[in-house]
Amino acid sequence: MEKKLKIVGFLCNWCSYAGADLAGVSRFQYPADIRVIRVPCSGRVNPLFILKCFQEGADGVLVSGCHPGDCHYQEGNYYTRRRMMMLKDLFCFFGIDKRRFHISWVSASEGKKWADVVTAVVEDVGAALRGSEKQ
Amino acid sequence: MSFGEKTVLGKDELFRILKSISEGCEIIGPVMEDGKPYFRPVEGVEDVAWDFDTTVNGIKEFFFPRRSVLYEQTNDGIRPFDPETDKKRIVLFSRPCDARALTITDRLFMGENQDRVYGALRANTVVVGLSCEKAGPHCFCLSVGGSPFGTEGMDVSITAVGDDEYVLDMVTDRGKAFFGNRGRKADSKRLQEFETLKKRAEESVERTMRIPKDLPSAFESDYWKEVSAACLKCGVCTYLCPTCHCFDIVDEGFYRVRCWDTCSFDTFSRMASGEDPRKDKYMRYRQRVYHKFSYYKENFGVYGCVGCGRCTKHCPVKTDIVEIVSSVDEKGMP
Amino acid sequence: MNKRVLVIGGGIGGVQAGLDLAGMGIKVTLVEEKPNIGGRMAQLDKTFPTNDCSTCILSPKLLELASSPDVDIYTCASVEGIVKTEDGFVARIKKRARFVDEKKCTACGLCAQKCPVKVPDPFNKNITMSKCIRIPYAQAVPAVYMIDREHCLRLLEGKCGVCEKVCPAGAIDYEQQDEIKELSVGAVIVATGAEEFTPRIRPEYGYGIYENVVTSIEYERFLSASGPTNGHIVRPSDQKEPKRVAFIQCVGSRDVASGELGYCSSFCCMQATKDAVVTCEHGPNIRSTIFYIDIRAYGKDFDRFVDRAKTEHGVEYKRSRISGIIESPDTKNLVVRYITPDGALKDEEFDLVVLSVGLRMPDGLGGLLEGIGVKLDAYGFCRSGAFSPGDTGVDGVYVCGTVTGPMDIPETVVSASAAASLAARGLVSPDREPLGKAADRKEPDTSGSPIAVGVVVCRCGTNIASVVDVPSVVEYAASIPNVTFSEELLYACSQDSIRHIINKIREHGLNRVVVASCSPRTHEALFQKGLEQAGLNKYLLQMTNIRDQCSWVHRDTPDRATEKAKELVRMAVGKARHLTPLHERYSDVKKDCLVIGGGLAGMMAALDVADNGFVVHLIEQESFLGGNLLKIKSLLTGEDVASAVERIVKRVLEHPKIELFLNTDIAGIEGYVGNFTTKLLTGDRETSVEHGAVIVATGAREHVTESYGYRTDPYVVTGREFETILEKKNPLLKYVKRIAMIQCVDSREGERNYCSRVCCSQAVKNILRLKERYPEKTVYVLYRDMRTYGLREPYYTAARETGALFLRYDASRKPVVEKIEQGSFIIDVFDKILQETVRLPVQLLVLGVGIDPLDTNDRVAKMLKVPLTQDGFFSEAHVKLRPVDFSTEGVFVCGMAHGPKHTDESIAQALAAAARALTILTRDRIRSQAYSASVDEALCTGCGTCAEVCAYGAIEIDKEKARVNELLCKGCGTCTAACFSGAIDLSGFTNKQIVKEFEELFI
Amino acid sequence: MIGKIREAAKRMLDDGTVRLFLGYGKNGLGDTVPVFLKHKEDVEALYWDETCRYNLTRYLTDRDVICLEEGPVGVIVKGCDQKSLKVLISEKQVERDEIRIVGVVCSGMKDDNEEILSKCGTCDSWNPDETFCDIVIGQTVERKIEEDEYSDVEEVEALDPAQREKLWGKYFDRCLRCYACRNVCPLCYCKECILEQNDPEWVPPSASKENNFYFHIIRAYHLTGRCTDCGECERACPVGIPLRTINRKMIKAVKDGFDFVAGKDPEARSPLTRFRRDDREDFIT
Amino acid sequence: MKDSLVPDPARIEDIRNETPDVVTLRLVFEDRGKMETFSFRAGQFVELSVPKAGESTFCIASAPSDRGYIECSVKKVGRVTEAVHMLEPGGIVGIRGPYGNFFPIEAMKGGNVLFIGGGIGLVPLRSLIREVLSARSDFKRLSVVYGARSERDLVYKDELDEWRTRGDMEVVLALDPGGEMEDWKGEVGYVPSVLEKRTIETKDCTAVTCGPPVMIKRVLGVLDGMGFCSSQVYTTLEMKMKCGIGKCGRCNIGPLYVCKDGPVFTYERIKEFTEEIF
Repeated sequence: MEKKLKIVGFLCNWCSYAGADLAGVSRFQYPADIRVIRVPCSGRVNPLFILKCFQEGADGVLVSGCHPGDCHYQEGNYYTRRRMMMLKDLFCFFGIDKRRFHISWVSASEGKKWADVVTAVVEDVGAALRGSEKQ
Repeated sequence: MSFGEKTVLGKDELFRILKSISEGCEIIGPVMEDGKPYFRPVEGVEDVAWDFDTTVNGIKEFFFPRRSVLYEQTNDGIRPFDPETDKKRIVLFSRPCDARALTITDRLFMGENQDRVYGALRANTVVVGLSCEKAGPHCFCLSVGGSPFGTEGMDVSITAVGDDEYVLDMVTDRGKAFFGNRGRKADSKRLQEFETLKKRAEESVERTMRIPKDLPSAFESDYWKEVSAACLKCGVCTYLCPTCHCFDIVDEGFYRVRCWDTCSFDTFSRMASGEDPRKDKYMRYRQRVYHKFSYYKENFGVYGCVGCGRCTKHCPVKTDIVEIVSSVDEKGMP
Repeated sequence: MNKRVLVIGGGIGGVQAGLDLAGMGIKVTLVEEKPNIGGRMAQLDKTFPTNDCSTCILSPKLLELASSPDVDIYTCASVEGIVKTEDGFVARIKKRARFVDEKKCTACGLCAQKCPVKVPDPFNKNITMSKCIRIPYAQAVPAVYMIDREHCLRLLEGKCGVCEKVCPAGAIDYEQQDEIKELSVGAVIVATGAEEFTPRIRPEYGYGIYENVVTSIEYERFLSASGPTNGHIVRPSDQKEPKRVAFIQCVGSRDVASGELGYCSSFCCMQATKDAVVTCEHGPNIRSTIFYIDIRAYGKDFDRFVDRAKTEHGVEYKRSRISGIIESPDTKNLVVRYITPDGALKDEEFDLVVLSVGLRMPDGLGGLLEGIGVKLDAYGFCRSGAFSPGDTGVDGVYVCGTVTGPMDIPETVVSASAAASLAARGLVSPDREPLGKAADRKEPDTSGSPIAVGVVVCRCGTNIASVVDVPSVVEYAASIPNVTFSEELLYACSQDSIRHIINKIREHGLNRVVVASCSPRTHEALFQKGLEQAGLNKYLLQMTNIRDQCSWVHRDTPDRATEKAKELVRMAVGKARHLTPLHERYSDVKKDCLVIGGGLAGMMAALDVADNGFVVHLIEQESFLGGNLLKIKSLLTGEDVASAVERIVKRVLEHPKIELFLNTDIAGIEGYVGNFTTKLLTGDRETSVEHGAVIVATGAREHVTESYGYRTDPYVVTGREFETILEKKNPLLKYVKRIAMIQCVDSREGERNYCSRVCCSQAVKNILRLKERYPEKTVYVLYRDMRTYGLREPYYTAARETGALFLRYDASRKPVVEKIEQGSFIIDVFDKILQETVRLPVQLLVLGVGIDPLDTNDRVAKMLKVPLTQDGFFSEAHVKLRPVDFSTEGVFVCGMAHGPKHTDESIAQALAAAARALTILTRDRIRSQAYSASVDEALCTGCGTCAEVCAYGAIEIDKEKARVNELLCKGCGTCTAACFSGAIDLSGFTNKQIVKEFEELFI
Repeated sequence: MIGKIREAAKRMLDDGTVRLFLGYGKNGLGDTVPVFLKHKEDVEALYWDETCRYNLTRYLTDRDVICLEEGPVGVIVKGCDQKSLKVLISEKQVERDEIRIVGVVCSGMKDDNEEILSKCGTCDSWNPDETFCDIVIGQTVERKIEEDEYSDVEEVEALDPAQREKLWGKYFDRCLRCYACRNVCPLCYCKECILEQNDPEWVPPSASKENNFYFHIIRAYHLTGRCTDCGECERACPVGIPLRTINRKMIKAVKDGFDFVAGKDPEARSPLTRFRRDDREDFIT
Repeated sequence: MKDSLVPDPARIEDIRNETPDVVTLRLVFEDRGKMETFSFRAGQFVELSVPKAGESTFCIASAPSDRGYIECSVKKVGRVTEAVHMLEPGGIVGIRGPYGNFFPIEAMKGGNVLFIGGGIGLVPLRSLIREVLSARSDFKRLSVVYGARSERDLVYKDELDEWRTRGDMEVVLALDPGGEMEDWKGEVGYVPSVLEKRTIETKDCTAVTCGPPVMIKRVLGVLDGMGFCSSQVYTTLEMKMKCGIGKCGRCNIGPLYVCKDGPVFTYERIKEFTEEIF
């Protein structure tokens, strides 16, 4: 990846952060473009955070939580799902490239998936930026 | 500014002249957007509307932009941002009220501690005005010292005088220098016609604002609570007002930005500590009225109002400042 | 009753027992022979199957123990004798002189720097030299130096005395004498552990002869970042990186030839696999080969780990017998001569050979134990009955860990907790006086001081430092506004580092601390404690993960990893600036315990909690107690199951503290640690119980297979059914002459890629019982690996000796059964020895089908908010060190709900879960967390959106304002993201803190 | 009609059922304005015609004007306003018994050009809900309701992302950040809007195209699942931003995604405070 | 052309903690020439800005006679002031000013001066007091009545001690009821009440007060009751300001701009606009 990207990842403490730790423990390699903010639950991710990140200059944002049903706080991620669904819809409607905003479910045991998700997100964000540069 | 300086031109000729003198200039003029007239930067003179109602915005924002970066705060210190003034600008067809508003804001921005941005934009811009043949339903310029044929604030005034002919008035030397000697000297017939049109235009101003002699006496009246009840505390009136000039200075990242602000907003005078000397809606509404019709006059000798009527026209709940100010004597005195 | 417990041995077993006892409020004296606690685990590099850094997970426990006010630790000490008294025991403890005052030593290390005497370093298995005054390793607890009395010039010859001169703390005391202390205790836990086998007595391996033959524990030190080679794998002869590394399994284990070590050491297969994987990770060109007999990957997720080793890391597994190792004198390379399964003799050259040495009991322990009447087995292990793990036969004396037989770390931890629970009996009660709470520390008010952030960047040995340029991160950190101090540490988590950080906090007046190291999930508590000790509120700590989420995953782009680490530090500082002190809330503990499941584990857990004086609500879905055990007749070790079950059930039924709910379902569980309310449904009757802890012992079930014609033919049975056939002397046995046992049916592949752990032993048990009565019958065992781990191995040996034929098959070439008619089958199986397919005519098929998780696990897990593994068993908080805990506090797991296991293992786990539950029930109040939602009333419109999304009912709208019940709030923050006005916020993760954290990224 | 409205207001003010009555009046220019009546003598100021477009429920939460705790308030609502009121009640901003609702049958409001408002064409509640209002004034209107096809939304959706960005860019470039849209909205009742908080500051206050994008995303997101399409924002906007199209985009999204329509039930909460275990997942990476 | 809205960078030479939420910054312009020519009078204020946070108005706390630096005391109340509290010595801030009018020190000469301050309101008074003390002999009796919520909320504690012990001025310290600890030796009570209990010679006396709006309001009442004529009483007002030069339009009280016409006003001048002040 030639261009360094700034991608902010909001990870829930119990699943995705643990999954990201596991990726480390398992030494799964992935691009260094992501900066992780640990939050207790993906339900903590205020949609305003995402807007603020973009406004401050983030190339991409990833929100990652427990798989539906796995939320340590029972149902936080279900709300996250609805919120992010709406937010992403709104972004699309306003013509903001949806490849810059991702939501994923990564469990504590999915170290590999975490590495894959980051790789894919970095790819996508990069593609989105290249696309907009062309324009 | 005497009769003698007025000249007459045909429309085509005027168009050509405008085209040639605006060569290389940034042109600002009235255009229609989604069915409403706005002043906007335009590509060329041909894009400009010649016949239009009161525009939604005035020309204020081209001198006092909605947002201007004052400077950037870098690690190496402060790097002021200059407004883009390397290009000359020409404002076409400013209505007399909007042009006159410049002379009002000039008193504030161009006086002591001259405002750099405003000053620079003022200096590089020629204002070409267009007289109003007929006042709009919300206009009341005559009540606050203006006129549909007024030329204050213009460098050149243009007036349509029928038969696709226009009377040009070089109001300032700058206007003259910019335009040069154009057109035929207006003959007395034309001048007479001009005067007739002017009279007719002035007569078309239906609304009159009666500004109370002693506004300060009404300060503590409950009147303000009543008249402001429906106010939404939005910024429509003040942002569209050609003379409202309140601003905020904020940091956006490392940029220090000056942007519009309005006394209507809840936060306008609220301090970080939470103290707010004008915490209630009526206080802020009163502030707006007093600022325009009392304080500005006291400080700068003119009212902070040109009678364009935009505040009433665009108010989402049709709060009518003319009625409110005019009724102070009757209803608002303690 | 004397309320102190003596724990002998400071390895992970002793440490865990000590922690659990202290957690129950019992005073503990822990005696450790070595100068530090931590035992063998401290010498390991990583742990399988997660490759967690051993030190990283161990250190927090050691520190927790060392800082417990209820625990006295005697290091360099040994128990010389124990005498039984009326209310317990009196132990004679010999404390050997360190010649360093423990209270004064700051572990600054100046003495060792200046000490002129070099001696081999025992911690590093004498591979490297150390000084005569030393500390075993950087993270050692206690962090106190010690003079090696055998080499010290001052002590021996009265010369030198350098250390005394240079010690800034005046801690050196050459006059220190050994002391004998007599200590009265109520109970004793023996956790002295075992020692590794010395391969010198097997000269054919060349250990001690060839330089490049090392033991597995020595190899661990090579792998360890803090080891003699700083984590670089080099071979001793030339310090070059080996390209070919061989691991020889079962050195000293399963070794009938040498007589005494006829057992399996349990963990070596996985240790070798882990070491091989780590070896491969060290460089793309290193090849690892494991020579083995059977791969015993019987634990949770072990098989997947081995699969990954093969497929992802290219570790080669060679089933073989080693005939010898020969060194090439010029290259010092080693030729391993081995016999393949088909009998061929092969030679293969390696650069380094690692001998996987097993465990043996050290000499000399017997004296102490036998002195108080404890019996040892032929191998010298202190074995307990299968139904009474931890029991020594002597009241008040309990055992745990490898002193009872070879086992790996989680089993040691389980047995330690179990022993703690046994030792606690009579020492705890539900209505005891509240224990002395640590006096409320007065935190200095830092609110007015300017923000002073200290940044500590951990090298984690080479884990971080080999990828991230740590010095440049430190330098960068220093340039961040408000950072008034920054430095790097080799291991930030070590005790000396923590103390160092505490000193720096005081010295520099720091009021925020950023630790850039590993995961806050594992280490936050440790550093928080450090802050507390320094007098700072512990929530003024911000960690950032530059290891698991940086150095380990950006190995190939060190520059970018360094850049990322810098940004992460800056972000952490950004948040740290806005951290505020937080305070926990307290809530009362309900003293009852809920046990879900009336099988063996549930009953044993219930009994144990009840025996300690606490009321237990025992819930069983069925109308009877006993679970799976009712279908088992006897154990491999010979115990009669039926009578044992009857005894246990009777005790449960009669126990005054156990309230039994048969035919009962759980309708719902609400609440939190110390404060649960559970709704029970017995038929139509709904009751509810209140309790402080939950033990999940729901069990598992035998797998139902459709393979090999099971259920369609009465001559195809499961191992368990065959046991009944044997027991009932079923007439079928008369007809059947030839029996085939097929192992690993539907197991260790596909969806069920796990080992059920018990089936091999079950087969062995069945063979022994069968052959006992019908020696003439032919038995074939078709297996993949025989996993009769630990002390089950001799039974396997015995089964082979009965003449049963063991044929190994590969998963890729499974036996093919052709049914001729009912009760007549031909099995085609590829014989690895003959290298051809053999046809076996048999009349009975016995299938080793293994164990399935219950389908209802999912429901229970959701109610308790605990996770399941990918296989559907309950997933514990940590596979190594928290084997019966869940992440959710107050909820514990035991028995087969956790995963397949043997009877004794289930019981041990049940006792362990009970012990863990007791650490909560014995407290009067528990502290709840500090992170909680709070409402800014000036902004709140009372719209109730927050209350709508709160899963815990922690928010209600009162007088048009939202109000948070802090005790119910779990700190998830879902409400904060729902509020439109920004009126509700989450302490510790406020909008502002989070924004300030990511804002730093865009400067 | 107007007689009945005045009569109802007069009665309520007279017998003390309400202490304040919110209705429509006229200013000196003949424009319709909201009026706040305290005395029964003032009811002559009330008017009713097809320019009574304002959604008066907005004032029920205006703390500068009305303090509901001080006593009941009467308010005129049209069928569309009634939806906002239901949301306000569900969100505990207004208690049903703090107000007296005078429902007025509406046959569509007209804009300044005398054209019927587009929102009125697809409106399904020209007749206020009799079970919800205290009184309903006017003859029940029978009419065929045009199916709302969301063609405005779909037109935008049909564009490619770059065109969409350009389209909204044009509008947001115009936006003055006067906040008329927000301030006129009956559901923007926060004591202090998130946009005015500066620590953290979510969107800079200055009006630039970029900043305005974020402002409008936040506005639309905060109305998601709550907006009843009363259209006041679009009406109030001095620079003609098609704000209803944005709101309706979200109304459509909520309808499609969660099968929810706001303003039908005074008990129903925003779908963002609810979930289904099988909610859509197709947007998950 | 110099833009009045563009500040001059100044370096923080020293930061002192006054109270848990008040710090005093000692500032020196980066441009030496600017420092040398920077002159102001007691009562004037500056606009102080921190990058990424914004700009706010602060009274100058040092005295014109303190050469070579200026001092500002900042109470943590919002975004800008919090950012100020995060600053470290050596950090750079922006300064515009001095702005506003000042205390008519010349007119006070030859008479008594009574200083009445509350909380952070002592800041502008400190500038004046230091200035007055630098020409002590020009004045007659000097009295300070100063109160705060609690002992730790008193600003300039060292200086207060110094004033109290120098013998040629009277210093009365008061803490709000409930804010005092056992060992408190000063007065207990709100400033206006403490003031009310004292007998003060109003002849030839100038009263100067600053503090929270409610305190000022009550103090003005008390002074009135004591017989002070409203032209004898000065107060310095706080208003939200942005530009400091009378353009941004928010700090007016009636036609008076606090930034230009103030912040120092006689009671006489602001009497009719009290609704907008308090």
